[in-house]
Amino acid sequence: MPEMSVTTDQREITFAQAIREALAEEMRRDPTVCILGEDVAEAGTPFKVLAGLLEEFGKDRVLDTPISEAGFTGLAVGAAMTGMRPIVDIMFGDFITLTMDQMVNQAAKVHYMSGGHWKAPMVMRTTLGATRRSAAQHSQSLHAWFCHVPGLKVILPSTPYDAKGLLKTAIRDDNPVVFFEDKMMYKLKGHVPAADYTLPLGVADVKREGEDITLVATSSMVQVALGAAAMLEEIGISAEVVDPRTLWPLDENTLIQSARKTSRAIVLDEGYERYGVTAEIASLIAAGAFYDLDAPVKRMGAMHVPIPFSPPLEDMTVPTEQTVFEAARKMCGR
Amino acid sequence: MPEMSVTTDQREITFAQAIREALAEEMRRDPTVCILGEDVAEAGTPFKVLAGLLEEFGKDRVLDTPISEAGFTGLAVGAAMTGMRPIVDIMFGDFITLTMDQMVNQAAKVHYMSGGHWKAPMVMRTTLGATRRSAAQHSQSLHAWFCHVPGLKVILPSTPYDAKGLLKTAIRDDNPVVFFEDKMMYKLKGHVPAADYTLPLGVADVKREGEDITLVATSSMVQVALGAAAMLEEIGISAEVVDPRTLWPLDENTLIQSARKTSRAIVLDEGYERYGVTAEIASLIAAGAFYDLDAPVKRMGAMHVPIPFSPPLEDMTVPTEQTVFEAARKMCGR
Amino acid sequence: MTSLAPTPQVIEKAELWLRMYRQMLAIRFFENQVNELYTRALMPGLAHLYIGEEAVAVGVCETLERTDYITSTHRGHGHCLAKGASPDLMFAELLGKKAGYCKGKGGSMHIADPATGNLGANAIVCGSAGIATGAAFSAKRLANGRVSVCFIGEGALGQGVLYEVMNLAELFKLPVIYVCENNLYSEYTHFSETTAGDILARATAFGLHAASVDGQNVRAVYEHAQILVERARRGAGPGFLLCNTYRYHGHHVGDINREYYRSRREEQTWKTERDPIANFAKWLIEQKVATVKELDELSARVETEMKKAVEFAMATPYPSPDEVAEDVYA
Amino acid sequence: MTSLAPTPQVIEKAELWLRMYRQMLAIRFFENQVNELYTRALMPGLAHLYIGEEAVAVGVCETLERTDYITSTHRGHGHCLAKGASPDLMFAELLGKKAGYCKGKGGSMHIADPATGNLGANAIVCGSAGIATGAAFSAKRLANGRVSVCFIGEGALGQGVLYEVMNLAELFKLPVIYVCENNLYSEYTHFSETTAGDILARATAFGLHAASVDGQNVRAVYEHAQILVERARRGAGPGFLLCNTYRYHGHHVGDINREYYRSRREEQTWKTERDPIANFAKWLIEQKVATVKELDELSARVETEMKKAVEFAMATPYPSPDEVAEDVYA
Ligand SMILES: Cc1ncc(C[n+]2csc(CCOP(=O)(O)OP(=O)(O)O)c2C)c(N)n1
Ligand SMILES: Cc1ncc(C[n+]2csc(CCOP(=O)(O)OP(=O)(O)O)c2C)c(N)n1
Ligand SMILES: [Mg+2]
Ligand SMILES: [Mg+2]
Repeated sequence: MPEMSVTTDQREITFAQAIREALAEEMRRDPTVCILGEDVAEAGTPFKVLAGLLEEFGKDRVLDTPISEAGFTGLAVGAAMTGMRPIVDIMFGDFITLTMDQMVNQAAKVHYMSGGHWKAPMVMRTTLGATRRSAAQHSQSLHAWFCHVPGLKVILPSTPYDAKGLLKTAIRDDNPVVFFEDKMMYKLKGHVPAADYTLPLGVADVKREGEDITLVATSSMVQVALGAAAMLEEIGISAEVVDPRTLWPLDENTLIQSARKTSRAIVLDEGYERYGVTAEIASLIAAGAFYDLDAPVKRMGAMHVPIPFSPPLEDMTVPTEQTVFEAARKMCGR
Repeated sequence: MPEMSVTTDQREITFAQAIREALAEEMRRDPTVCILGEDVAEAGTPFKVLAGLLEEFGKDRVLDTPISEAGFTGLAVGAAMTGMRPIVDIMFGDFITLTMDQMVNQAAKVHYMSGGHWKAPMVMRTTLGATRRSAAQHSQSLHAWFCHVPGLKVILPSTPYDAKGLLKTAIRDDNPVVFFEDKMMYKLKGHVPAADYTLPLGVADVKREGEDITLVATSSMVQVALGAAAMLEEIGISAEVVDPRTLWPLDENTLIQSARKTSRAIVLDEGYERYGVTAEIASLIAAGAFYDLDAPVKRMGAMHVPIPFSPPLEDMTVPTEQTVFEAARKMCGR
Repeated sequence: MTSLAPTPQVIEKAELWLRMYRQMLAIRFFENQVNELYTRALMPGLAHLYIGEEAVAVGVCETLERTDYITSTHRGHGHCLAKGASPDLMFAELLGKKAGYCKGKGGSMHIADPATGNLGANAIVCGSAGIATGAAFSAKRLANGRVSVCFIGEGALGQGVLYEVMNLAELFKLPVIYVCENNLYSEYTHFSETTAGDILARATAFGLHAASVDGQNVRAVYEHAQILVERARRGAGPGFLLCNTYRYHGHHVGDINREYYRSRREEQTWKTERDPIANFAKWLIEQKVATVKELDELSARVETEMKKAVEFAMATPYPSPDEVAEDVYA
Repeated sequence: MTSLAPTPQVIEKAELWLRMYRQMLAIRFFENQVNELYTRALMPGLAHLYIGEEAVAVGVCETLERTDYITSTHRGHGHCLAKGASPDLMFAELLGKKAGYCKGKGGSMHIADPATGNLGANAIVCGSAGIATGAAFSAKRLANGRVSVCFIGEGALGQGVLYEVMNLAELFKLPVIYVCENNLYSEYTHFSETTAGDILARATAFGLHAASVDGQNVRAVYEHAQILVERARRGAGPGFLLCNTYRYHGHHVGDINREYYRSRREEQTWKTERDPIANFAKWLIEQKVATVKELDELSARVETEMKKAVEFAMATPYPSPDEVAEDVYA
C-alpha cells in the first residue's frame, strides 16, 4: 500500500484507499478482525478496494466465500458472538436482500433477545448508488431498510476522511453496523491525516456553512449538494450543507438547528424517495423546526422506478446538481 | 364455510372469514388462482384462516410447501409470469426477510426491466402486529420495507369489509401485491355484504369524521385510533380517523385534506417509528398542509426496540388507546 | 431373578448413564410443567414441547464440554437443559420475569446462556445454522478447541441457508455438527410431503461426514455424536447427525386436536414402544446400573425440583418498565 | 482424399447440425461485436461474454420448442440467441435504445423476450431459479406441455434458494431442467475454492435426475439435454445437467489482466484444443455434412449479419424522457 508512506498532514488519498487503510489498521490492531466475502482475497473485490490485504494478513483473515450472502453473513453473526470481529463484504447493496434474515432477525436482535448476554460486533460493508449503467439489480440504495431496524447502526460516509474514521469506529463498535459505500465515490480524493483517528457515530458534519437554506445530504448526495451550493452562491443564495454521516444513531439536533437557522430545508438521499430516508429526516425537521420554517421541507431521492439501464433514462432518476439548484432557488423565491 | 349462507345485508363475519371468502370467490372465478405456503392445506394455516379451501379446491390449488419462503415465493414469481395468479402465504411477517430478493429484485422489477413485456400478478399475504407474546422474531411489522420499493403495491386492511374487498382487487391486479393482515384482528367482526364487491387501491377511508384533529392510522392502529377518538369525544375533542388502507398506491390527497381541515395530525402505524411509514405520511402532511397546521405532525409507531417477550414490556412498545388519547389531548392544548 | 453383575464397560460408564437418565427426566418433567402452566393460563404465549425427543438432546450434549457451543430451535428447552441450564432461570424466562435467562425479553423461543455455551434458541426455522457455523469458525480461528452443535428440526431442511453454511463449513473445515431431529412433522405436515430425495445425501453431497441414528436410543445417539464431535474437534471437519425421533405432544402446547394430520395410533405406538426414557430405564435395570426403586426415587426428586423451579419463577418479579429500552445496543 | 458418404444418421440430422453450427457462430460473432463496442467505448456499462461456452446454450436450446421457457444469467447473450432472439433488437437493448427488447430499460443483464419464451436474463446470481421453477409449475398446472430450462453458472451453487427450488420441483414433479454451466470460475475465484463435495450429488440428493456432460461438445450436450427434456415433458420430473465448459474472455469485458487467477496457458489450451466451434466444424467436414468452403461462407454471412445488427442498433434512438416512469406497474 504505497499511500502509507505519505505522512504529511496534507496527504490526499482516495475513498477506496481510505477504506483499505481503515481495514488494515484495525486488522493490525486486533487479530480478531477478519474479512469474508466474494472475491475479496486475490481479487481484492471487483472494485479493488481490498487490494493488498490478502498479502499482508493471509488467507485466514481475508476469506473468499462462495456466492452465499445469507450463509456467510450468518456465519459472521455467530463468529461475532464468539470472539471474532468479522467484516462481511456484500459486493452490491442490491444483494442485502439475501441477508435480511441474518441481519434483522439474528444480528440485530441477539443482544436484546438474550437480555444483553450475547452481542454481535460485526460490520457489513456494502455499496449504494446508481448512474453506473448497471441496471435495476445493481444500482439500488436500500439503506433505509436497515435504518428501520432497532439493533443495527447505519453509516453512510461521503468523504475519504469520514470513511476512514467512521469505519474504524464501526469495527470497534460492539454492535452490528452496516457501512454503505457509494460505488461512484471510490476514486474521489480527499484529505486524510496519516495519524490514527476515529470519528464518533451520531455526529453530523456541516460540510459547508450557509444562511439561506439547509441541504441535508447523505453519501453520494453530499457532492451533489456541494455542487448545487456553489451554483446557488453565484446567484446570491447561501446554502448550508449538512451531512448526518450516520443515519442511526442520528444527530437530529444538528439537522434541526441548521433548518431553524436557515428556515428552509431540502433533504437529499439516493435511496427511493418514498418511505425512505428523506421521509424520516424531513419529518424530523418539519416537527423540530416547525415554528421556524418558511416553506415545507422538500425531499429529493431516487424516482419511484426500478433503475433503468438506458443512460438518458437512468440519469433522470437521481437528483443532480442542476435539479437541486433549481429546487433550492425556487424554495428561496428566486 | 357456513358463513356463506348468511345473505342478509346486515351480515357480520370475522376478519379471517372475510379473507377466506375473498380467496374462495376469486378461486372460483379464476382457475389460475392458487395458494402456496406452509401448512396451508389440511391445517389451513396456524391461524386457520384458510380452513375449508383445500376441501373445495383440492391439492392442485392449495399447496403445502416445505419451509422455503424464498423458494416458493420465487416459484410464485415465475408462475405469475407464465399464466397463473399465485397467492403465497408467509405465516409471520417476520419471515419476509427471507423473501426480499424474490420480491424486490425479481417480482417488483420484472415488468420494468423487460420493458413491460412480462408481468407478475401475484399476491403475498402475510401478517404484522405485536402483543401476542411471540417475542422479537414473530412480532414485527415490516411493511415499510415493501412500501419503499417501486413495482410493489402494499395493502393494510383494518376491517373485514376492507379486507375482503381489497384482497379481491389485489388478486385481480396485474402486479405483485403484498397484503398485510394483523394477527390480532382475525377474530374481529364486521359487516361484510354477501354480494360480490371489490374496493379500489389508492383510496383512503375516513373511518370516523371529526373536526379538531386527524388521526391517520393503519391496520391494527385503526381500532386504537377509534378507541382514542371515543375517549377524546368525552372530553369534547372531535377526532377524525383516516385509514389509508393501501400504502402504495397512497391516497395523499385525502390525508392532507383531512389535516388541513383539522389543522392537527397524528400518524399511527405499528411498524417501527423510525424510518417507517409514519415518517412518510407525516412528511407528506407536513408539506401538504404546511400553511394549515397548528402543531407539528406527531408520529406514533413501535418503539425502537426488538419486541420483548415479557408482557408488561411488550405492551409498552406499541401505541395504545391511552397513549394516543394523551398525545391528542396534549396536541389540542387540553 | 437373574443376578448377573454389570459388565465392566457398563460399570465404567454407570455414572454417565445415570446422569443422562437424570437429564432426560429433567427435560420431561420440565416440559410437563410447561404444559401445565399453559393449561392453567399462567404462561404468556405458546411453547413447543420436547417430550419424546429427550434422548437426542441428552445423547448429543453429553458428548460436549461446557465450553462447547450449541444453537437451538423453537423447540429448545431440551437442548438448553441438556447443555446445563438451570430450570428455575428457564421457567423465569418462560414467564417473562426479570430473573430469567434473558431478563424476560426472550421467552421460550430465545433462551440463551453464555455460561453453558448456549448461543440461543431461535424462532426462525434454521435461523441458527449460520450462527452455529460462525461459532465453529471462531473456535478454529481462536484455536480454543471448541466444537459447535447446531440443532435443527427436519423442517429446517427446507431452508436454503442450511446448504450454504454446510458448504462453508466443509470448505473451511469447521468443527460444527448439524444435528437434525426428524420428528416426522413440521407443524402439521408430514416430512415426506416436504422433503424430496434423501436427507443424509443432502449432507454428504456437500462433503460432510453424515450418519443416521435411532433418536429414541440415547446410547446410540451418544455414540454416534461422539464420533462426529471427536472428528470435528481434531480438525477433520463438519458432521451431520440425523436423529429419527417423535414429539408426543402437539406442535405447540395449543395444538390439541391432531387427528387431521396424524393418528392417535401412531402417537400411541411411539409412546408405548419407543419411549426413550422407559426403554433406557429398562436397560439400566437389566444392566444392574440401578434398581427400579432407585430410578423411582430419582424421578421423584427431579419432579420436585421442577415444581420448585416453577414456584421460584412464579414468585419472582417482572422487569421494570424502564428496562424495555435497555440492551438494544451493546 | 477419402470420399465416404455421410452415415444415414448424420444425413437425417444434417439440417439440425448445420443450424446448431450457425447458432454457435452467431453467438461468437455477436459477442465479438459486444467486445468491440465496449473497447470503442460505445456501450454503456459492462457485459459478460459467452465466448467459449456456445455449445451449451445451443445444444440445450435446440432440444426446446419455441414456446418452452428459459431463464438466463448475467452471461445471457448466448442463451438468448440460442432460444431465437434477433441480434438487432439485442444490440439495441445493449446500447439502451428504445428499439431494444426491453425498450432499453433492461440492458445486457435483463434481456427478456416473450416471443421466444425467454423469461429473462438475471443479474442476481441464481436469481432466476425460482422463476424457472415457477414457469414449470404453470406449465404443469395449465397442462400446456411446456418445459422450462434454468441456466445457471456454477457460482449459483452457492445460493441456498437453488436447493429450495430443486426440492420443490421434485416434490411437485415439475418439468424444469437446471443447466449448470461450470466454466471453472465465478468472477475471479476457481470453483474448487467455493464448492465442497460433489456437484451432481447436490442434485441427486434432492431426487433430481442428473447428468454431466462435456460442454464443449455440442452434440453431447444436445443428446443429454434431450433425455432430460423428454423426461420432464412426459411428467417424470426435474433434471439437472452439468456442463463442463470455459469462458475465453474475462468475467466481464473489462476483466483484462487475468493472470492472478488463471494462467494464459490454461486459456490457450481450452481455446486451441477444446474450441466447441472449431471441433464441431472439423466433425461436420469429416462427416461430409459440409465442406470447408460452405462453412467459411456461412461464417462470413453470420459475421456480416452481426455487423448490420450493430449498425441498426447504433442508428436507432434512445427512449424519450417520459418513458422513464412507464412500465413500473402493469
Ligand atoms: C423461516 C420460518 N418459517 C416458518 C416458521 C413457522 N414454523 C415454526 S416451527 C415450524 C415447523 C418446524 O418444523 P421442524 O423444523 O421439523 O421442527 P419441529 O417443530 O418438528 O421440532 C414452522 C413452519 C418459522 N418459525 N420460521
Ligand atoms: C447474489 C449475487 N451475488 C454476487 C453477485 C456478483 N456476481 C456477478 S457474476 C458473479 C459470478 C458468477 O459466477 P458463475 O455463476 O459461475 O457464472 P459465470 O460468470 O462464471 O458465468 C458474481 C459473484 C451477483 N450478481 N449476485
Ligand atoms: Mg419436525
Ligand atoms: Mg462460472
